[in-house]
Amino acid sequence: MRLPKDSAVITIPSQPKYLCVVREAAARMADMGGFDASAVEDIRLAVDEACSNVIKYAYGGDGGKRITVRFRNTVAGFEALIEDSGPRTDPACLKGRDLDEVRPGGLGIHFIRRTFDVVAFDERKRNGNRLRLLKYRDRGHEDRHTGT
Amino acid sequence: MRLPKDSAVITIPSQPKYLCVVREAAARMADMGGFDASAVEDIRLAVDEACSNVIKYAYGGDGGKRITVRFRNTVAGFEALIEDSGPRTDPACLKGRDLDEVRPGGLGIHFIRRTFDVVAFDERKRNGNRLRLLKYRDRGHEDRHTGT
Amino acid sequence: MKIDIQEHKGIKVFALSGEIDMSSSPVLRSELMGLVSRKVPVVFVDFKDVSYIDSSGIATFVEGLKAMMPYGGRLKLLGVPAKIMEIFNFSKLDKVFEIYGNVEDAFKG
Amino acid sequence: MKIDIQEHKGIKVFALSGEIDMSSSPVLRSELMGLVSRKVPVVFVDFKDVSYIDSSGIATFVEGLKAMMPYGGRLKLLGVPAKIMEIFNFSKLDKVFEIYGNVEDAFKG
Ligand SMILES: Nc1ncnc2c1ncn2[C@@H]1O[C@H](COP(=O)(O)OP(=O)(O)O)[C@@H](O)[C@H]1O
Ligand SMILES: Nc1ncnc2c1ncn2[C@@H]1O[C@H](COP(=O)(O)OP(=O)(O)O)[C@@H](O)[C@H]1O
Repeated sequence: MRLPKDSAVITIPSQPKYLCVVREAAARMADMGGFDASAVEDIRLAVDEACSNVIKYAYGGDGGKRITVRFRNTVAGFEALIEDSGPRTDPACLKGRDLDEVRPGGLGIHFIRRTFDVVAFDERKRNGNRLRLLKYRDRGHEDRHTGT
Repeated sequence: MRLPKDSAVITIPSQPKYLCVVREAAARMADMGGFDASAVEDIRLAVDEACSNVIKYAYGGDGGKRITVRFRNTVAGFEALIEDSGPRTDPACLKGRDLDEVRPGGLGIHFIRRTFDVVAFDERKRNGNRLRLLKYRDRGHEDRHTGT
Repeated sequence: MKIDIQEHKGIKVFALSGEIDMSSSPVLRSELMGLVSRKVPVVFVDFKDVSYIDSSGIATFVEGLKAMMPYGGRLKLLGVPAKIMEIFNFSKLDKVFEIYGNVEDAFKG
Repeated sequence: MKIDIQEHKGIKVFALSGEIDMSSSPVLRSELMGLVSRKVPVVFVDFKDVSYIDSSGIATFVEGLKAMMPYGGRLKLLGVPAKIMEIFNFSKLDKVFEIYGNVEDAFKG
């Protein structure tokens, strides 16, 4: 994938210990994009959850693969593209648990959807998956925080 | 360049506002590599200075280029490779000011050399530059903090 | 993440600090389940210095709580920072866990 | 980085917080040189909440100090965190700048 202007890209091994590098970058990019402290923390968590799920489900725990995350602030908002080389994910599988049924797990997807307005796989990606996460910017911030 | 196992890679636009993403990643990787808090801060600063110099000198302030930084913890220590696509740098140019001659500037190189044991351009790189920074690990840490 | 296991008037207190994520929660899990397997009646978890928690961290506490129920053990969370409380609220877990302001409140509660 | 310009008994205090780097030091520079161009006789810079400074930040203060010398102005740094003090020491700038513990010390000094 060509690198759009004004985007930052990170590639990490598919191991939990590297997740802190990606979520910190997500937070820094969101802060740079003009999101407030609370939204920055929401984005940090949601990006982390999406990458955790790649390790768990797309790679089945295999630590020898890679995850690439592309961050970008645009006029529309903050975008993170999360790429893996695992088998094609059926979007219908991305289902959190019923929040009234208390059991371990099933929260990650809720955290992702709570924060991001768009959560969708890029159908054009041939091998592996590219999950697109987009959080719209508040109208009032548009002029101040976009572009270079 | 092929991606070695257990390395993280970041690419940013050649603009000062993105430096925080790179230096934070450097700090996280150094922490993960078992370096103590003081060494982690030294590494954060030194990597930042090296990237600042790429923006200033290799790119002459052009914000439309890219910087790629590859981080890796090995048995030897913490390594950062800083790549740009600017004209070939003469290593002899990397000279800080005499610390007794007080004037603005000329400290970055000192901060880099103070922290890293190896500071050298990779001669094999054909286009642009690849600066290799390596900080050796204390012997005592070797067993605890390397590999996966 | 760092786990500092303390005691307050005979009660085990897990004083956690730093980030609880997919890489650190297995450590937390084994410490917590260690106490639970010995049927420790009350466990306090101090969140005061926790800067971050993800769903794997939350899952660890849900698992601990569920494992304590059969023997009537109590898991009390305290000093939960506002941003983390928001996560418990959103997940409807604020009603499932006993959550207190500080160690004294947890002791009385 | 945030710059909070305060006054302490008639003296301008730059209370800085966050990270001073190549992206924020131009802002700091223009604020500092603004005072210097008006020949303000004494400027305090409070480093207490500065979490990071790079060589471009240090250069800004060297430039400010040099610009104040011709008119006998004084630039006093205070509340410098240990890790940042180490950078001033290493750069041999601890002898060039007037460095104080807190605003009261700077006032007396
Ligand atoms: N990247 C992914 N690839 C395949 N399946 C996924 C992926 N992410 C999530 N899922 C599916 O969605 C479910 C819910 O995910 P999540 O809410 O993160 O909870 P948990 O991982 O704790 O089960 C998972 O159990 C899994 O079946
Ligand atoms: N990446 C680079 N490419 C070319 N020249 C460089 C590079 N990095 C440093 N230099 C040279 O080394 C000198 C010292 O750099 P540094 O200590 O960072 O101080 P400063 O940038 O403040 O002058 C610079 O003035 C420049 O001439």
